[in-house]
Amino acid sequence: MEQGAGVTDVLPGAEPADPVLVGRQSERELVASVTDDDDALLPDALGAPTLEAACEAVLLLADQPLDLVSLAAVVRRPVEQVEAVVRGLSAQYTEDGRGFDLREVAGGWRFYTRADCAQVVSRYVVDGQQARLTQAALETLAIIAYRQPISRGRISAVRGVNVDGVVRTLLTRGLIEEAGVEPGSQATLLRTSAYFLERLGISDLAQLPPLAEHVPNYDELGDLVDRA
Amino acid sequence: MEQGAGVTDVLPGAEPADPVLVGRQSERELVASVTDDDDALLPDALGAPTLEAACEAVLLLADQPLDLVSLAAVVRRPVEQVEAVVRGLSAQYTEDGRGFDLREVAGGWRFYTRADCAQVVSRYVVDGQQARLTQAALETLAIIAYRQPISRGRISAVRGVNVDGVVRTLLTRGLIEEAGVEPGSQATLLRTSAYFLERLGISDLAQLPPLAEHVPNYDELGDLVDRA
Amino acid sequence: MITAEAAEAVPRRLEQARGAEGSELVPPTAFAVRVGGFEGPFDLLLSLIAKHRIEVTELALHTVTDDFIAHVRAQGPGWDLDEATSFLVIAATLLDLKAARLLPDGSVEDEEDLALLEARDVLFARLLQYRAFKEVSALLDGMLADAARRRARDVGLEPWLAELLPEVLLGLGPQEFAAIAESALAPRPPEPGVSVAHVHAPAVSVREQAAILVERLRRRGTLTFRALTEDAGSTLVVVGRFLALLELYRDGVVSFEQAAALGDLTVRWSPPDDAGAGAADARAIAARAVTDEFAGVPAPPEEA
Repeated sequence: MEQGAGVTDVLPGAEPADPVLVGRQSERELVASVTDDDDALLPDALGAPTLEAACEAVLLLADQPLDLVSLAAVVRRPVEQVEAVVRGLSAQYTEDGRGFDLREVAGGWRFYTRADCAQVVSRYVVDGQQARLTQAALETLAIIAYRQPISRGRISAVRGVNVDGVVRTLLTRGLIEEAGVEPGSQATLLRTSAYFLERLGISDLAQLPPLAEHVPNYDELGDLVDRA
Repeated sequence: MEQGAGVTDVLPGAEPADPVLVGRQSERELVASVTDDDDALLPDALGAPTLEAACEAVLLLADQPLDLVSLAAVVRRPVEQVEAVVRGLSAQYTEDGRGFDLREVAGGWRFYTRADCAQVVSRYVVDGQQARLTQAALETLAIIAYRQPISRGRISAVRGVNVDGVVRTLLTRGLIEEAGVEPGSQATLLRTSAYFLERLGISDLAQLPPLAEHVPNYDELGDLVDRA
Repeated sequence: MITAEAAEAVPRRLEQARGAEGSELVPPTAFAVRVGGFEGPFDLLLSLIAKHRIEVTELALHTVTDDFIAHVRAQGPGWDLDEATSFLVIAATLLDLKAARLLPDGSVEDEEDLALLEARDVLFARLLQYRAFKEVSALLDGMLADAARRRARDVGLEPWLAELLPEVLLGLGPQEFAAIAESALAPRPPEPGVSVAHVHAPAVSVREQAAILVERLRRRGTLTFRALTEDAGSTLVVVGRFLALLELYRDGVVSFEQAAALGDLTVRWSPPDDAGAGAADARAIAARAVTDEFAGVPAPPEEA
């Protein structure tokens, strides 16, 4: 290299990379080339191999019964067509004796366990759950109790670990509940439930013992999180 | 039951299952009856019409990968038999082009949406799109994955930069976790989490791409680096 | 078929994902401080090697040394000290290697040559190691993107099943619960790394020491080194004063006398007429005498 080369001259990346060093790139390029695929933007793109598969995939994730109008909007097909497919799938699962069942409840469709598998699933639920909370769950519950309403993100920031699983457990056990969304971030806020008070043996949050002075309060916490 | 009856006499399961109980009862009644139903305690009571259906029903409820040993315990069948059934179901769903997929991830099985339905699913699920990892995070994660347990200092040595901030973020996202301290230095050791395997879609660390392929004369290299 | 999300998540290339297009590749959620688009010295070095189309194992690294040095220089101020150090260590190693190449075909009998060879091997080893992790990290990125195309079913229990759950047993009262909250909310102690506080003694400014010496020598004319350093609190201060004396000697404002080897060193204030006669303030003389070579010593974070 010549002496006195300008800084811009030595900036890398202007030339194509040495193939020796890049290596193992075929799949990378393959994926990159699909990025521009216009198909996803077509108004009638299904986004799945078949309408049946599309409905199955979406319904698998549905926590609440999903009404056909919403489902039709997601799969971008007429409601009648979607309804026929969903009813067909449901009948097929029943005929095949599947352990799951696609049922219409409260105006929407959702996957449920089949009724004649009730014994095995109740055994799973009862055996698998500990009556006692883990230390991680207790700590998360304590943070929510003293800093409510609070988002998952802020709890994570305090605990230094991901808390999604623990929060879901606390929700399932009825110890906490959702309390709207944070105005700015749109993050779901969490608070303790009446059941929590009952289990702790107090009648009101005001009866929670005060914390020592040194514990950072919510606002400082927010600053810390924001700066992080 | 008479007072003083021997322990063996009060053990349940002596009578055959009541056929009424497994019929088309409402869920409520069924559950109420199974909770103290002797049949549920029969050592080999499946609690479902077929082993296939039992596995499907239980796996539908799994909110994290369910290992075969636990599943076998719930359905009360040998692990080998359960494994064959689960693998068979998974293959069948794929063959039938279902929108759902039964996958072995992070040491267990769980229902997922099928990859080729990703577009329609992403239209339905607006939240929770996984944030991409930066180059720094990926490199740090790779070093932890292949060298675990490892301290921050050693990661820094490999990358040539301070990794404290990156490690904190990986911890918060649940991709890594602390694994005790190094005996001599008292430095905290880090390892990847089960969630990391899940995010990567693999069942255990052995499924990581082999590192040795990327390092010429791997053994000699280790010696040199250790001397550094 | 590939979702926009997944496809966007994948194309992270290795070396060419740099330079002109580099900024686009920094994801919006970037949380790492990047130095001029590089994740540390190895990253930069690899890019430069790629640019010059050199195989890492060809040991022809000296051709990228200038680039590397230029890049380090171009960064200017504003670097994190840790980061700058790691870059400088590698720049220094590269310079050594380049210097070795410029010498006429050297034998490796010299101890220094051996050390140099070892430094080279270690640098290459570390570079290869880093490259390996960089390559697999790209594979992991692809796996993550691929796995992100599937979503796990993650729904709440059906209500009738949720009711089967046993009552939660908190197993503690309000006071114990408050104690858990306190420990969970307490700031976490910093990582108990190896303390290096004892290594970094408070920095001693040679310029300040020179000012002290000039002040004393102007007043007393002649003093022994022992006398000049008897109030020095630490070895570092003694060293600082010695360096200051050398600077002052070079500037011709002091002279030395030593009667016998290892005997007392006598320092005499002997400035040229214009420097000593006037009312020049000690600090000014010291400042003039002590060049930038020592002036750049960073201030200690806090005086011990």
